Amino acid sequence: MTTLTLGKAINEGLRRAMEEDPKVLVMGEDVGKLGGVFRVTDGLQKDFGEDRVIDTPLAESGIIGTAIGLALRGYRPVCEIQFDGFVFPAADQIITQLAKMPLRSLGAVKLPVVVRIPCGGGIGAVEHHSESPEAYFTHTAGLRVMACSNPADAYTMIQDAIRCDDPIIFFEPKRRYWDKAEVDLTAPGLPLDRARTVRHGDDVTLLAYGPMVKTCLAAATAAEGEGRNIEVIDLRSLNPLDMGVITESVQRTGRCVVVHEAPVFSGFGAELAARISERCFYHLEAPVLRVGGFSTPYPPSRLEDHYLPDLDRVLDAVDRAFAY
Amino acid sequence: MTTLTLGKAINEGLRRAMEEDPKVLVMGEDVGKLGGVFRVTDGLQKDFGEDRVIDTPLAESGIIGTAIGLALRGYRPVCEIQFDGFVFPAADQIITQLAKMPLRSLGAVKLPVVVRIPCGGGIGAVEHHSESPEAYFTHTAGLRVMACSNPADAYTMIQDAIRCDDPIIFFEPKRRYWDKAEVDLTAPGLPLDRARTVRHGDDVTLLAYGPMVKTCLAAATAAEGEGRNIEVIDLRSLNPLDMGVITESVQRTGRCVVVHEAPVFSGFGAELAARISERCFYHLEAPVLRVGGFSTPYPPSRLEDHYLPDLDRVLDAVDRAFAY
Amino acid sequence: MTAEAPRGADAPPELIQLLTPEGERVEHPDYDIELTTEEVRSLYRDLVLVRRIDLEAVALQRQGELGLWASLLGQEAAQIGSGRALTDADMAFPTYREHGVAWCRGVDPVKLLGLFRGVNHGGWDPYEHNFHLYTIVIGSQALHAVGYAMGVQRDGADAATIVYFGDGATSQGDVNESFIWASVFNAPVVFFCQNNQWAISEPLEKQTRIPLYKRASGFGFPGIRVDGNDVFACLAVTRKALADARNGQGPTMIEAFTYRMGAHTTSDDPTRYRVADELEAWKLKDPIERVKAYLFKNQLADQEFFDKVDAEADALGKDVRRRCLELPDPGPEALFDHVYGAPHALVDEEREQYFAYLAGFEAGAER
Amino acid sequence: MTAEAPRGADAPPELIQLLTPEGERVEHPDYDIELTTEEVRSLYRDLVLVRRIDLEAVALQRQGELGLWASLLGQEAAQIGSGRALTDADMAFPTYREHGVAWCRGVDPVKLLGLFRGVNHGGWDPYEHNFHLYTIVIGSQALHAVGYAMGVQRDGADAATIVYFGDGATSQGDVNESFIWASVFNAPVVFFCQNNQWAISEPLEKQTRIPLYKRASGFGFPGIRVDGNDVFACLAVTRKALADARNGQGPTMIEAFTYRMGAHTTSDDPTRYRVADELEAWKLKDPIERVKAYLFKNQLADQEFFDKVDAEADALGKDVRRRCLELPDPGPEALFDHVYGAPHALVDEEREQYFAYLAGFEAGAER
Ligand SMILES: Cc1ncc(C[n+]2csc(CCOP(=O)(O)OP(=O)(O)O)c2C)c(N)n1
Ligand SMILES: Cc1ncc(C[n+]2csc(CCOP(=O)(O)OP(=O)(O)O)c2C)c(N)n1
Ligand SMILES: [Mg+2]
Ligand SMILES: [Mg+2]
Repeated sequence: MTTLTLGKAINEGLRRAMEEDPKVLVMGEDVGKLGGVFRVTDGLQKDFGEDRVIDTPLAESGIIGTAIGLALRGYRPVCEIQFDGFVFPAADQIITQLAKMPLRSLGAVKLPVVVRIPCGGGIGAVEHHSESPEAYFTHTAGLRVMACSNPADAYTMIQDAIRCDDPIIFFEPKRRYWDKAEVDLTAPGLPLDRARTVRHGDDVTLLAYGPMVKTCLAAATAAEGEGRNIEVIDLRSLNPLDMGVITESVQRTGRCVVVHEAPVFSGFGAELAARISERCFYHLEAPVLRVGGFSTPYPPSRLEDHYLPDLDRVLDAVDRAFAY
Repeated sequence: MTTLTLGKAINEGLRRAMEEDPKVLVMGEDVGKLGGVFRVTDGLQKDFGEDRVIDTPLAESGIIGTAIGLALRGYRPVCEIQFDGFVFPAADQIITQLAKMPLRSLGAVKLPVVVRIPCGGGIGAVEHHSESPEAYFTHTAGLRVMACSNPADAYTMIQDAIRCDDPIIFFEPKRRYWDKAEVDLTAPGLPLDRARTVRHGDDVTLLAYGPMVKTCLAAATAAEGEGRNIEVIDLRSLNPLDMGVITESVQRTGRCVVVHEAPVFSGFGAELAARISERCFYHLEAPVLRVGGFSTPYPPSRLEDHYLPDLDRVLDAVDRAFAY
Repeated sequence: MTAEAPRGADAPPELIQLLTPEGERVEHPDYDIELTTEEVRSLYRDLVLVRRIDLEAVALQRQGELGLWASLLGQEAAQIGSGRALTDADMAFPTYREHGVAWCRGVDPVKLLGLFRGVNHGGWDPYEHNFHLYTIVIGSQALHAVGYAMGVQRDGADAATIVYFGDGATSQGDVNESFIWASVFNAPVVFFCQNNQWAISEPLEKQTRIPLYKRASGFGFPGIRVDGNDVFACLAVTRKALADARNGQGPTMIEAFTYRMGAHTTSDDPTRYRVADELEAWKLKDPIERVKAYLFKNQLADQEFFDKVDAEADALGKDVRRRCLELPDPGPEALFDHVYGAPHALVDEEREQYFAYLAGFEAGAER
Repeated sequence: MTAEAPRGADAPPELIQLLTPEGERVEHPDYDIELTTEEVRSLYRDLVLVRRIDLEAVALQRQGELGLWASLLGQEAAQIGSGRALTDADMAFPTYREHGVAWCRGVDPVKLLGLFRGVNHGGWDPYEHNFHLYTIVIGSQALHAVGYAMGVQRDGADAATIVYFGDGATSQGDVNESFIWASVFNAPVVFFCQNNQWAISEPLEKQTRIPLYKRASGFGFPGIRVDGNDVFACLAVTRKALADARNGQGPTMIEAFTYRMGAHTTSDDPTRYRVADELEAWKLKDPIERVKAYLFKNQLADQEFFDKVDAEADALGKDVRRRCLELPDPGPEALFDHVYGAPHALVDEEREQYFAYLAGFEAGAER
């Protein structure tokens, strides 16, 4: 067991993947000498060279487009989008090409491209640096979407993502990059499409992913005092969903609150709520409630504490779920 | 009253708007001499000149980006995206600029830009010509999203959209362009954020927009024979939603089926289902069911009848709703 | 071979030409080429055959057998010239109109029809003939090609990559970004722009105010304009650019100056936006006629040869037609197959539900 | 004024320079400029004041009063020279680093701090001083500027548009598309690229293999490289380009060859990727020192003048600091205001719910 921050755990995972398979490349803006603005690729260019850790021109469409080309040639590129808000120039390459080319080729083409996106708010940043764009990708058939929440998962999930032959959007909770935990560098992780119940409880199910898992765990701990026994599920995979774990839990607890940072309206929580409402119709004692961002652009940092779901807003939703 | 196709109704609406306000511009690929690949802008360049009906270079980001600049200078550009699948190169300009600049300026800047998108399938087209990308935009705070379904609405809605000071994504159901109906060229339409109950019924509510409204009406007619009284609501505005009309109906009928062409997973129907499940929790006799595309890229045209919701799939969902 | 000056009087001076519209060979200091009689006859045959395939496809569309067709009429020389310059190891990234290049690569023409018939979105194996899938989103393949070329570079392989796009595509951000990547990484790639003067209804002036080949210089690599209706010149220029790419000289942009003789696609009506005179003027520069004239004048082929090629073309057309009609319609399982490589719970679930629905539906119908 | 040859020996030959790093005036056949003593003194004052504002902002960030700051250190001449070339009617589209241009436009420096302090995303009225909002998404403003210029063109107004971006931005599709639009529509726009040699940690070679100003020629309009640390040259070159734009001559691209003397932003640590020598070499080309030397050598200003400007700078710095600390924090209503212009049911509902929540929360806290 080694103590690692989440950022360093991904760095270690990338390193393992690169050692394991010479076809694995890392590419993006400032990923080389600088090691990325969050240092997630720190030291990789020094050890694997400029041909495998590529500082690219400043253009996200170019990054994903050339990564597709490299994948067509047999490489396994791991692209970094510097911040969540800068993925949109690459939207076309991701949505019309990366996601759809395997089907277009009737399976002749595999595109094992991983798009790493540091996401979410809470670090006091300026505009475009705190977005949670997962819903744009969960709705895009052909992509897998993953979100890690802790160092141990981050370490195995990034490696599993790289090993997978499908294109994957890989969200990293940027404000948790500095969170530390013990990581077993030899143990395999859960399969990449599995959810994990990170806290057991029978009264209500909290569904979260990425940065909100920690928030939900804190809420669950706080609620213990009030005698409420909260179950927390870390989804890990947003597309596909691990519906087995989710429905088992909600059918048992009868109540569910979904938490994410992205705006609630038409956000990924809507899919969770809709799906659970259908699957657990006879079990629900209250509607599935959603806690998330407002239907407004992410605010300036002095307002982000209002915008971001926190322990209180999660517990408020739990209370409301119990009020039914 | 005049008989117009849906396409011609939009053409007339554009013409009126251009006559009314010299600041209104039309721009896009092939919108000038050709009048657009669907002829929706037919004749406008001839009558209003090349300065107001602009054939642009072939680049969607450029179209939206320069439209923003024109709007900053006081113009009211109406941009055509030639087909739904080609909106993604413009995603960044729409999501990070068009949607967010008014807030960024604390209201000093208004961006009355309308982005017209012929959408949906059913015309036997090749890849990227049959997409339903509405969920990418309903989730983007700062945008309004509208979808017209019939000639009369199309005529007033396009004018109202142009008059509105907010940026609007305006979906046009391409396979209904040739549908004809009587249009009163003088009567005002419903306010742009209102839904319309297009068929009254008390047994179940069908929610639809754009091309699926006609499909739902056909389903409702067919179900009449079986003694089922189906209410059909045409949402017209997807963001914001007219929740008053929706909840009144579902609370009355106790059953709801949402229908759209886009993939169900993380699609706009999820928001409808989640929101209704919450607002109508005690009234629902069955979960809100969703009928839509599969979680696969839009298929080749010989398969689109399998992919697209049709009368039978809608009625199947209605049956399932009654089975609860 | 004569050393006469080009007679295509209205051809822009910077145009590289080795064969005039009248079938006269002209020399060029940088791009001369030696072709055996067999080679010229073979090029002629290619030109005729791909035009015939194209004609058949248009007819198939008119008869409702294809949903759409994007004709290459007029662009045969650009495609056969550049396509024949490729080695087996080279990789080509087409748009949706490169039926002639596909032919050179050895792709069965019937495979091209699938997309237009609506039975698949492409569906050939790009690795089989090193011919990538057709790409409909304008310009996006340019980045794929450059990335692929960067891979070739990393592999140390003796191969080049060629990417095709139109005049309209040069306005897309992706194409310009691909120029930057290619230049910065010195990627072994050739940008082959078929300037057919039109992007649907928009004339070239809506995309640029200077000749397109000059774009390359702004990115730091050579741009060349070649007579796109001259198969010799297209072959020579592309061969050189590919060799440069393989030899570590980096990218080249080739602008093949040509003309879209037909409609944009079978859905298009060009009479709405262009005058008939233009077409007439370009007919005089037909890419096939000039090779025929050259062969004839120089007595490199006789009527028997031309007749044989025509007969072969007719047989090919018939064969393409027959096999097009035989293309199987996909079943609903094709909706769900190949969306992902690894098992995917959501797609599996939807497949299962839909097949259950279909089964119930049939059961119901039987009652 | 002397006619000496430029002494910046390592300056690339194509660089337009009117004032050497040593403070010697040089003439240029195309871009000479007459400046009164008052004008030169005023430019000097601008340079010193904006450097001081920048310094204060860096200090404010270090002390936790700003979340971030993007320093203009080293780029003062490029910004003041170009900024002073603008007329009131001209419109400027900045990136996030054009504090010097903002100063020229008359924007209160404290207004610039809001974004970096996190109290708003910009928040000045772009029409008040014809200075658009800061844009963080690299390159996207280039299209806005061209669109705006197309509007100016339609209005028949006597005005030009200038857009700023960095060397890194030249790789973005949007910037290249903006070149195409500007060229095709002959828009009255000036592209002002501050090539400060770095895009965060990436040196210029990652964006281009030829000088950036040459990019323009590929799109059919002139590109010029100017010594970005020479305020006279920046003024002269920009003035000419703006005049050309106003006179219907269309776009120009100006590459101001300069250097980012500080970190990319206060979050950045440039020691990880660049050597100290480079900075030292550029210090010798400091944009302020050379104007000071010129004024001094030519006895156009004395120590008293320099002291006065320094004192004014200090006072300005203090004032900026004081008013920065007074910037009010937004209340939660600011989350919901201005998202839409017209009433919007969803935002209204969420506002209401959130205020009810806050109220309940406070009520609860009171218990
Ligand atoms: C991104 C995108 N936008 C729009 C279209 C619609 N479209 C298809 S072909 C075409 C014109 C292409 O012109 P050009 O690049 O010159 O190629 P050509 O068809 O002339 O060979 C357009 C606008 C598209 N396919 N992709
Ligand atoms: C679309 C986009 N991608 C990435 C970033 C992150 N980023 C901010 S500044 C910067 C470098 C910009 O370099 P340059 O254009 O040279 O401007 P400079 O900062 O040197 O003035 C990057 C990559 C961004 N802001 N926008
Ligand atoms: Mg063309
Ligand atoms: Mg820079």
